[in-house]
Amino acid sequence: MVEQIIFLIISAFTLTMAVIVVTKRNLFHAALALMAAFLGVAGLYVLLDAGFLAAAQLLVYIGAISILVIFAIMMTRRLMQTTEPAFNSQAGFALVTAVIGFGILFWVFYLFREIWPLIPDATVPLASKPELPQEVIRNSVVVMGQSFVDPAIYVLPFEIASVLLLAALVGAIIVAWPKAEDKA
Amino acid sequence: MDFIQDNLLNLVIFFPLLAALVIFLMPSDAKRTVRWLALILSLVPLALVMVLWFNYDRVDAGLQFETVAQWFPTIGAGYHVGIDGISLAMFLLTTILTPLSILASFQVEENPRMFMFLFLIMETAMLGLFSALDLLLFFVFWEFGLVPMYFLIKIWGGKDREYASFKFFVYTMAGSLGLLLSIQIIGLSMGTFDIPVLMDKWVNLQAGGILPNVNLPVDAVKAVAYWAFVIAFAIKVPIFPFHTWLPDAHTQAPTAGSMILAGVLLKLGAYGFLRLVVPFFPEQANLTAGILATFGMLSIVMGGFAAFGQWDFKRLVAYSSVNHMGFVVLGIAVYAYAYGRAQAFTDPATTTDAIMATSGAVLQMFNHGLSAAGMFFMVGVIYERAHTRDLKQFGGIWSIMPVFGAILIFTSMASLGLPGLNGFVGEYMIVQGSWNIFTVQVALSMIGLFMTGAYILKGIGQTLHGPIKDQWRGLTDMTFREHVVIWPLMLLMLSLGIWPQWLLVFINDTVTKIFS
Amino acid sequence: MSEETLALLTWLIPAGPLLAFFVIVLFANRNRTLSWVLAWLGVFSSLILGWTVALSVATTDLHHLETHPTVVASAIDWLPVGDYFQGTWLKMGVAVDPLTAVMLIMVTFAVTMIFVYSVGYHNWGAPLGTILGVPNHMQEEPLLGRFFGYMSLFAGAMLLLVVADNLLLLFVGWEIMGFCSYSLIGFWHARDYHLSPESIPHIPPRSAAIKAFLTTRVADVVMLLGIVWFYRAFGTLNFSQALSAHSLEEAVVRIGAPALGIMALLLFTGTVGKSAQWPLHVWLPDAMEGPTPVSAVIHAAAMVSAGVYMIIRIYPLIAVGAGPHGNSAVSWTIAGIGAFTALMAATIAVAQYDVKGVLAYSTISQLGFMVAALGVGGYIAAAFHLITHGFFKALLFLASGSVIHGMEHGAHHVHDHHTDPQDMRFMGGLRHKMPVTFWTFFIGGMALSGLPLVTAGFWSKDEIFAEAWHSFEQGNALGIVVLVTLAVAAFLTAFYTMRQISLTFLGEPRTPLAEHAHESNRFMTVPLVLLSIFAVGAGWFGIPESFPVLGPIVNNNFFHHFVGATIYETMAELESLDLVNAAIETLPFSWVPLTASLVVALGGLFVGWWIYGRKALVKDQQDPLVRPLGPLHVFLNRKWYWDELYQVVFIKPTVSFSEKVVYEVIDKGLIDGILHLVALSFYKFGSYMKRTEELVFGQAVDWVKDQFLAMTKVSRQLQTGKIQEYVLVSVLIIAVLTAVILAVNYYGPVNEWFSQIALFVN
Amino acid sequence: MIPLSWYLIVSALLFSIGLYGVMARRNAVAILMAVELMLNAVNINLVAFWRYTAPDRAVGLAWAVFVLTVAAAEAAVGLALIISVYRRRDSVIAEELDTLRN
Repeated sequence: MVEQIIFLIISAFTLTMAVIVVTKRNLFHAALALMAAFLGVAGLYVLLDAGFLAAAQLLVYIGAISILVIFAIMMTRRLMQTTEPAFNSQAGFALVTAVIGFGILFWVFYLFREIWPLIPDATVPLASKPELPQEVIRNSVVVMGQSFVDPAIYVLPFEIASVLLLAALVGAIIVAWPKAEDKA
Repeated sequence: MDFIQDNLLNLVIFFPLLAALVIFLMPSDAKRTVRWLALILSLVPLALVMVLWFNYDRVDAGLQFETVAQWFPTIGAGYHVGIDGISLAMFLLTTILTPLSILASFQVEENPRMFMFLFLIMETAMLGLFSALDLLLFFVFWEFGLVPMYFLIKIWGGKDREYASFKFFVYTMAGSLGLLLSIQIIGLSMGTFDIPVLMDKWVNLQAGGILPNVNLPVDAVKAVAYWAFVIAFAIKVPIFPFHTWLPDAHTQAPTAGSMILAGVLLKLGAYGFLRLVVPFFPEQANLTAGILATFGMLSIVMGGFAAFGQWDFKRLVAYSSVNHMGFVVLGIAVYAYAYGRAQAFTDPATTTDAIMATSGAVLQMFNHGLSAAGMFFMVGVIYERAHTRDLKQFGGIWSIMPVFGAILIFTSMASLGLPGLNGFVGEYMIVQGSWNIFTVQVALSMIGLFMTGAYILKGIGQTLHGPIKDQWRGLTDMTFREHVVIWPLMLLMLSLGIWPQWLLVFINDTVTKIFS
Repeated sequence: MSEETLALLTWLIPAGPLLAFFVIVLFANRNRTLSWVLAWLGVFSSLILGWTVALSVATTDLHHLETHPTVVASAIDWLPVGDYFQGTWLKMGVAVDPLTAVMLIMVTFAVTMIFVYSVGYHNWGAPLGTILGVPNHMQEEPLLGRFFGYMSLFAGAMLLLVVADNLLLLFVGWEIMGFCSYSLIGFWHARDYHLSPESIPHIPPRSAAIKAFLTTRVADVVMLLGIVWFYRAFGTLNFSQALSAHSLEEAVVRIGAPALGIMALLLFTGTVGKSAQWPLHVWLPDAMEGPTPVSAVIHAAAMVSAGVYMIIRIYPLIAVGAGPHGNSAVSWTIAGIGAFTALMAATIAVAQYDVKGVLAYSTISQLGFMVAALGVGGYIAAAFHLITHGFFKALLFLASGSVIHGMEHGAHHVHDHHTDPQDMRFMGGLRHKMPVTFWTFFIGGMALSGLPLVTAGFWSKDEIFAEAWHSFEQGNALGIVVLVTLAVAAFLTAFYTMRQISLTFLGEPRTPLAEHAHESNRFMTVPLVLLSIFAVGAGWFGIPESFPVLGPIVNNNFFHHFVGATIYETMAELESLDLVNAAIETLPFSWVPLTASLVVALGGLFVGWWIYGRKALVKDQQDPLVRPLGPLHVFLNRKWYWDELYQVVFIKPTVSFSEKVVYEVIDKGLIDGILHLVALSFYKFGSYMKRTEELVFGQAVDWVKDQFLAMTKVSRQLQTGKIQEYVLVSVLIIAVLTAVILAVNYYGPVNEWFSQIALFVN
Repeated sequence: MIPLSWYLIVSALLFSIGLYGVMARRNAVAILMAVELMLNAVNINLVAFWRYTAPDRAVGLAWAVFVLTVAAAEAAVGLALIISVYRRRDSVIAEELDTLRN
């Protein structure tokens, strides 16, 4: 019961923040809301016993990406006090489309209601979070960590990801490099 | 009050971050407020460090003010901080230099809010690194300190700032990749990132074994990890072949940036050697100490020659950092040599050598922090007025700015290592400690010591001496604010030169504890 | 006086000038009068304290001194090394033994005289000079405060060095003096010379300053190695502890006497630099660019004496290093360098025209005497000559300064600012213009050339000759070499001294400058008179008992016994251990060295008088030596071309190595080259990816675009190039498709399909 | 006890909101933020499925981490692009950036 309430609170918070992100005109506030939304997501992870991901979420999203976004906003400073409308001409269509999209998705869930029940029920498999011994939860990250450095499983994707990061880093710097002719 | 007493160290570390956020929330156009607020807030950590200083227990010179918190237990990464005499000295240096640098950058007109924000963030990063007792935490702070410096150079730097900042960033990044990988392997195999624990578990792995969890041969991993660590820190120090980022970064950085960069950031590398490399890899360190000493010698000599070859005053000072940090490396080499062999703990003469060289290295770190910051500030002062750093254009400044001239000579002499000022004590201790162990390297490094004199005199002579040149007639002497920045540094230099023990006893006790 | 009081007083000796330095620099430097008053207070306090301490040492019983030479010893913990709570410290302290005492007498007095003189030399009270950093003739030096600040620091450093009880503190004073000499030589940093080819070559003071500092620093860094080795070998830097017979014996057992010899040579290198011995002598003549009081304090009282003082301090180490178990090469090196320097400098001095240049080279030469004396074991002789030389050379420099001052006055009077007032060829006949200066200079010159029986120089030189001869009698070939070389040098000394006196003072004025020169003010003349007393009297404390006639009359070779007591017992023990060749002993009288010194002194003076004094040079007359010596004279006048040689061999290569090789080639070329290569490869990779991307996706997009374009006008509206519209459209399409699939297959086979998925999921 | 579907619904909502932002905002930075929201939605799905169906295997977490990585890279590059575009065109309004057209 408590868990459900917590879940609802966190979700509500996250979604409200998300809405603020996509609606607020002042980009800086939007960015702050974005940080909050990330925080909420991290909370969901915690509810899902994925503490490590929660930590990573905090580090990467709130620590890195949000700061990055804020720096970007800083650098394109003039846009912060922009008076232009926040939305483009097709905002209305977009809203409709988004709603339709969600409708479709929800329909899918509805169709799948035998497998993924919509209401809590201890008897049905996926209607409640399966109870697990703590060490399994604990172990999960160890398993993941090992799978990253285990040649048999994920070591290749892991290294590729690392290289991708570095490449992105260098690429980003190179792209953001002002060419001589832009200096003017 | 109890709260402050109990969480003193955490407060010192994270107060600057708090201050940074406060600064960040200020309106961007309130420049004066931002500056003064930043200055006052940056004085708080100094006061807190004073409290630390007087509550520090010298009798047991070990780690103190420790805080251990569960951060992510399943991989054994915790929030673990604590300081000993070495960290304490670095804390003092950091918290003294930050307010001075902030005061020195009052004339920054372009978005001072951002500037101060970055500065305070950097202070937290540095303090955290100097007190981190958890590898992951150490690495986080390590990278954390990188970003603000990058932007400081990139946004407020000189005309080649893009090149310099890019070089600085990528160089250090390249170093820390290997560092990250080795930290991962160590943590994964040992199941913990806690440095004190690792110093027992990791160091005492029996050779020829297989690392748990990762199934890799111990020796190979240790060898690789050792070099990864060494290179990461060697780039930061910087040691001779990895030093070319430094002149560019220093030359392009704003004055305050150079002050902190030379004053504290370079020390991060040396600190890494002292705190991680040698204690984690005693055997490897002992085996490769000779190489390390040789590279230290090369940094001293090459840095000296390169500095003498400069005609850009700031670049000259920048190269002097390579020259001076070379002595630190030399001292660290002795530490590496002695730490890994029992003889250092039994034979009193060798013990004395090791203690002298090691505490000399730490003292030299502190001293160089003071004198380099002072030199960069003085260069900044003259640059603000003359808008050039070309030694060929200067000349006769002393007759126009007598006070500036006197202070410049004082700081230059401190960095030259004139006895009676701070530089000499550290260098003497290092040379004394290294002589019997690395006789050849020490003897050769004397060439570098000679060149120190050469380039310092070149700087003074080209700037101050000579007949007055008409284009400098209008220059005004130092303002009150500039005096407030430089005098604390000068007082520290003098006090450390005449009565070094007020600081040295803390360092010496910790080092002695290590070697007993 | 109790030992504690003495210790306190000893601590206070250097304190006065150092305090004066800080007060002047921080508060008083704007007020010139206050500055020199403060500086005077400082040096006078150290004069009084120094003489008090020295005399109370001198009055202690001699036998007690021989057993306990270190009368005053007081040290404080300075540097913690190792376990703090077991009190392992590197101590700093002061000590006074007979050697220190005599040094205190000489240094404090000479320095005080120089301070007094400086006030007059800088025309205090005259209208204030206007140009900073250049000499303002006949006007008050505007930077008098700065001058006296540096001078006070200099004096303080020198006294610190003298009373230091350990090598490190000595080195501290040593280096601070180096810095002060740099600052004072370059005191007129803005001065530039516009020289005509025939005039005396000068280099700007600022270059001379750098030259002095760096040349001595070459030696200092080597000396630092000697110091650290000393500490490692003896476990302490304290002289009396480390250089006691016991610890020396232990050291010999541990590392062997030859190692000690090398250590001694490393330390001796410091002396070579500071005391301007060949090959590092080149800085000293150029150091004459400083104000004359600076020349006096650097080249007579303080700095150059410090070098010799240091090797006298560590004499037991040298003796052991060169002793029976050691290597005689040590003594050969030291004595050889000393003797060669003495001779070379003397020859150069013969052909100089700069009144201060002659004195500069005579200083180098006299220091060579001391070093050589020490090389042949003349511990006391070296110390004796050090003291006497300190007095009469200070006198000579100040007197020459007074001469220059008079000449400048003349130049000012006739508004001639092109003639070099230091050039002796433009002087002459100053005897009547400046009588006090003349007589004091004359006394100093006689002392320098060792006029027999009267002057101090005679007794100290005679002692050196005696030592050399004695060591030759002991069967050491080195002795005779040194004796002969030094004899020749002494002859030349007497000769060039007479030449200088004749050129400067005798005959008739050769220029209007000399014509209108006049005596200097009291500030300058009083010190001259006082110093000249010592230049004569100092020698009478060292008359050997065995000396014919005079010896029995005085019947107390005070200096010998007093200074000898410093290491008398140590050397005796060492000899009993067969670690040194000879202990400190009273030399048997021998006619050979006496006749030698008599002949060279009188002969040199006579020849000098015959050539220069008999009929003095008239206006525009060439130096009579130029024609007979021919190219040799040029060679000597150009100082054996050492400067040119070093310029080519050391300085130019160093500069180009730094600027071209290290910076351009290694840093910029090699290291950065590699870096840029890496960066470049990144760029290339990136651009390559970009091209492929354009090729593949770009064309794909174009294809889609063409398809759309092929469609009707309506659909054409879709193709706006606006990414967000694409997103919107595609999302709509996907949604519709999904809906259709679901709707159509809801009751169809899709069910099983779903259930399969469900099974997989479960 | 929370059914899996709740997480799915939340993530679906989050996704749709992000989608709306992507389609409707003018400022490129805002679009980027919306994209981040969508990625987070995906991660929620991954983690939820992992926890409910395969907690003993690393697959869900691992992929979530990869998504995280990609998100970081994407943010870096995207922002870099925006900044350079801003430098070049002095504007980051998506509507005005129609270079794709021709």
